[in-house]
Amino acid sequence: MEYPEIDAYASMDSPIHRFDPRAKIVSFTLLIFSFVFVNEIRIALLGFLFSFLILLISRLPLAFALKRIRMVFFFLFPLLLVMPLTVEGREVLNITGISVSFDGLIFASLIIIRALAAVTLALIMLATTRFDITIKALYALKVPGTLVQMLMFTYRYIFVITDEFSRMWESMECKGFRLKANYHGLSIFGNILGMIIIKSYDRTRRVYESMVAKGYSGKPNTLVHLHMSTKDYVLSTCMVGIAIFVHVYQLMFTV
Amino acid sequence: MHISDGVLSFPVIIAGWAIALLLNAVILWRCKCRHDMAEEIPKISIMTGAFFVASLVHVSIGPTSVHLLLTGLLGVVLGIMAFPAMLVGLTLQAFLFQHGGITTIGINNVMMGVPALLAYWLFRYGYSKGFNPSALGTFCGALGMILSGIFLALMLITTGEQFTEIAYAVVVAHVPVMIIEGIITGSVVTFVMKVRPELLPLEREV
Amino acid sequence: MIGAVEAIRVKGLSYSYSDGTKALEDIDLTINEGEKVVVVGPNGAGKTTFFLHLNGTIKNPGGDVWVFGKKISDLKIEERIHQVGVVFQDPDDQLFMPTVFDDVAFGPVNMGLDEKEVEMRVHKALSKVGLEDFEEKVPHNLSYGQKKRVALAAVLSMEPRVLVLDEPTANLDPKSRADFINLIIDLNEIDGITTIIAMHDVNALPALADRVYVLNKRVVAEGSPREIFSDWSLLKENSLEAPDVFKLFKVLNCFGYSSDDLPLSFDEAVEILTRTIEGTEGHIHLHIHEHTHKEISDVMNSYNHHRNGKE
Amino acid sequence: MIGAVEAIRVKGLSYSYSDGTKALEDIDLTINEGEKVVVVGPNGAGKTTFFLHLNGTIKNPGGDVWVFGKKISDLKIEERIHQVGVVFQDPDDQLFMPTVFDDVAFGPVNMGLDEKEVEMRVHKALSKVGLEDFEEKVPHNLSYGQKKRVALAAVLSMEPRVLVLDEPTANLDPKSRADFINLIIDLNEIDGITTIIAMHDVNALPALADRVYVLNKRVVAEGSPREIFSDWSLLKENSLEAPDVFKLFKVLNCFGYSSDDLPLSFDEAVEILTRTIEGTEGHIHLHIHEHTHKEISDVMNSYNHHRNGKE
Ligand SMILES: Nc1ncnc2c1ncn2[C@@H]1O[C@H](COP(=O)(O)OP(=O)(O)OP(=O)(O)O)[C@@H](O)[C@H]1O
Ligand SMILES: Nc1ncnc2c1ncn2[C@@H]1O[C@H](COP(=O)(O)OP(=O)(O)OP(=O)(O)O)[C@@H](O)[C@H]1O
Ligand SMILES: [Mg+2]
Ligand SMILES: [Mg+2]
Repeated sequence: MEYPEIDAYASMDSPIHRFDPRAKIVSFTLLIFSFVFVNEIRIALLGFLFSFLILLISRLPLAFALKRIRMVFFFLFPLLLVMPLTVEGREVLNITGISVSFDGLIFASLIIIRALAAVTLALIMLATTRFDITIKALYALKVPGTLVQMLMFTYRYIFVITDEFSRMWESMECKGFRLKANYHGLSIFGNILGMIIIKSYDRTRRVYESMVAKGYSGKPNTLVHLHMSTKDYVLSTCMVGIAIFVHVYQLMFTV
Repeated sequence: MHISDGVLSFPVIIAGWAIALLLNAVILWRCKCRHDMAEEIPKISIMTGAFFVASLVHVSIGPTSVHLLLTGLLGVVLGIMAFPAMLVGLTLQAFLFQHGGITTIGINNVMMGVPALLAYWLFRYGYSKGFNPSALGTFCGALGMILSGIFLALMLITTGEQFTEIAYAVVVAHVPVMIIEGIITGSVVTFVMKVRPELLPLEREV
Repeated sequence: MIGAVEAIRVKGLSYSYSDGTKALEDIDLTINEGEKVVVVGPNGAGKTTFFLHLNGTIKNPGGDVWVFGKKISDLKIEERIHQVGVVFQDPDDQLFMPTVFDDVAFGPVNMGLDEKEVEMRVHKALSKVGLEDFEEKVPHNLSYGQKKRVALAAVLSMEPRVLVLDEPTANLDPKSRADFINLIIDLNEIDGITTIIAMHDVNALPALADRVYVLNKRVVAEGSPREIFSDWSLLKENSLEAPDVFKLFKVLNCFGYSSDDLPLSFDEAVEILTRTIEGTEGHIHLHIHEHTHKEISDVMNSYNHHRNGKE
Repeated sequence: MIGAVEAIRVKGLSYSYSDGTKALEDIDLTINEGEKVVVVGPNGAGKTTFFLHLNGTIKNPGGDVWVFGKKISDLKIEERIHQVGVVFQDPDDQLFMPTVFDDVAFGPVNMGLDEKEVEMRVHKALSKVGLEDFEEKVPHNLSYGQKKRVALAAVLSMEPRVLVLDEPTANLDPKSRADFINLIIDLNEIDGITTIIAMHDVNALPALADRVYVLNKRVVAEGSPREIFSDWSLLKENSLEAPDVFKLFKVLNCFGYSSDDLPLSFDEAVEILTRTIEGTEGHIHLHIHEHTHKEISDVMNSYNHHRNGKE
């Protein structure tokens, strides 16, 4: 089982890496929301190209990025096959009575392009900052402390539990078990899962004890050092500008 | 099945966020009044971590493989805290693995969190009426899954009529997963009842 | 020790878990400032439970713990964590923040210190455990020994006067184990921190103990390591063993080597041997007389009690 | 050993984890049937990774492992688990069924045995580890030492010819540790099971090893425990130590006790001492001559390498 190492390349250097994490989160989130609600395929395509441009600027290894981005494509690819058949519209092809509609094709493409733009931006946002700093930036952005802490601790324990789970899995395989989708296999899997839940539950007590031993009272406890420079202001203004412009342009275009 | 970015329409997404944030706020506020948050925060976090890891397992059915959602189980184990746990889990899943989407975290939270809450209430109610916990677990696990599927279908239909056929297909596709999750949830409940019954929120309220 | 300051005093402490498990019964003990105390006892004896009382994690109205003369229930959190720091066994339970820096800074931040002071303490604590350049590292990329050190640093940064360690040497390779033991000794001897340690590793015990408490729900015995290890029936009843070196000198005694000082560790053994041989004008006789075999088998039987049926 | 059956043969085995961590490099080794072999090495040396190859959990096209003359990749699962059983360190990772019976029956059931046979094997395995009446218990409620035994029984029930144990003595109290060691020795000597063990506990090592491999990504050394522990630079480079008893006899040698047999454990020490003293007509002289101090400090320096700066 692999660790979720999204920030493996966070220590590289690029203008995106240097972008203040708070400004990065705000402007990328706005961009994502903006591109996702575009209705015009040409504008969506421009948005995707823009995202890809930022990916190039960020110098993240393309293999790393594409491996993650293509997941979305695989997930949505069936739409491209189904929607031309189910959506009514201008017919481009008629295969033995089944009509393939142009509108369906366009609509499916639009969805996929929007999703690709969004996932590319999200990937860049996360991959160019160490995950702990992203979480601290959320705190600095006044996201409620309870949620930020839950994100932080969950993130940390994903690694611990992944190790634990792999060890349990190994020891089951050693005894000749292979997970198959039959009743026996699934109920054994339920046992492992139950064991994981019990072990994690016991761990919650020990972790809480060690937190209390350090004076924990439920408030977030990190030092955050982040400084906005002029460059950060300029860059985020540009991105917010683009996010807004896309929709203004679309309005004018469709009118 | 998470919803990706770019599929749903603006009003649906915004409604999703609104409901999700409101429910989370209410649940956390209620929790703050009844429990010590200092104790609840590490508890929810680590349990969320456990579910996160478990949901990365792929079960192969025939030529394809599905990864688990464990909606019903989350509800049965965590009670109403399953809802905020789901928010945290989905956020990390979207960010770390690109499962689902960023803009759809809210709607996904509702789509899976509400069935989790229903599964929890049903489980508690059934248990207090003396039903067999294992059978109840199986039922709640299956119910959580199929409700998520139905919610997803409803949301697709609300977004646009282009999705009508796909929405039906989605519900049908959820049936095998529903059976899988039912069996798994049932055996987890059996296991926990035997080994560590105090872990399930049956007598106490969460 | 006359005039010694009482660091920890426990009187009539009993505790049962909510499921009814009786973990502690009527514990009475006093530990002075600057002492090194080890608590031993079989698995499930209540060592960890006892430690949870020392820093107020378990709130127990049924028993009293005084820390430097003040009742622990009357202390404010910031005061309490400044007095007693507890390092638990599994480092993964204690490193809950995303980076090493955050983990070590966690306590000081909770104490309400200002940023400068927090940073200074983090540097100091990390350099004590020899991990100066690890601030930005992520806990899951550390080795087990390194995690243990970070867990210790995270408590040292609160600058406690009493340091409580639960099984500090478990799972470490021999070098890391030796390093960790030295680190603890330094903290006690150089920084004057009182250390209270629970452990199963009897060969490492003598280096870490001025005094030993044997715990098995209640305090079964108290004394110097030598006193405890000399009492084989005590050891047997509490699933303990004596260090190999100690047992070996018991045997040497049977062979006519006569010294009342029985060493507990290798270093001490060398020192005592040298001293004894020099004291006897340069030589010692080891010989077998008629009772020797009987004496040896007595020693073997008393100390190898856990291996019955194997000889 | 001429005519011995090769239980495990590994040739040119290398392995890197998917994140690029090189865990094993060009491992070559052969273990014969009936041997007791211990693998030592610092934390992160690749011991656990190596063990995962022995029963095919890690599928590695880049290196070959033969079990009783057959390539492990060619064996069917049921055959393979009948040949090699692995017991991991943390018993909680291995016990996932609601009762002890189910856990011990798990392997045999996966092997496709019929009910009668499964039950018989479970009884046999549980009686081997001394837990006859525990079938209906919930593993989660057992003590740590008992859990370790159940984890072992769960592998014994598959009746493997080779038993692989990862750190069997970690976290056990002294009695449980001694019991567990004896159990392993019995399995080897009475049942003829080949045992391969990874551990950090050098004081327990001699009892469990005919032969030692020092692993540190590659096989750094191989030899009898005595040979390995005599090579102090090897120990130093691999974060190891020698048993206390062994070091002590090195010192006795400086004092003029002359015996080439250096004992590795307490029991052996007593035996050797008795033999030597009897052989020298009932007595031995220990004395200090001019070189003694120098010799002793050499021994101390070589063997206490992990404590530099502390003496
Ligand atoms: N949270 C808990 N709820 C119920 N019982 C508990 C709990 N924690 C510990 N116990 C029980 O209390 C007793 C004392 O446990 P404790 O952990 O203090 O022992 P210990 O001396 O630290 O043992 P070890 O050497 O194995 O660490 C044991 O019987 C244990 O099973
Ligand atoms: N699943 C994994 N993914 C990536 N790297 C791993 C994984 N498991 C282990 N490693 C790395 O491989 C190396 C060998 O690890 P291994 O667990 O085999 O060591 P070990 O000798 O068993 O150590 P220890 O004595 O601490 O148990 C280490 O550097 C470890 O960090
Ligand atoms: Mg303990
Ligand atoms: Mg290992």
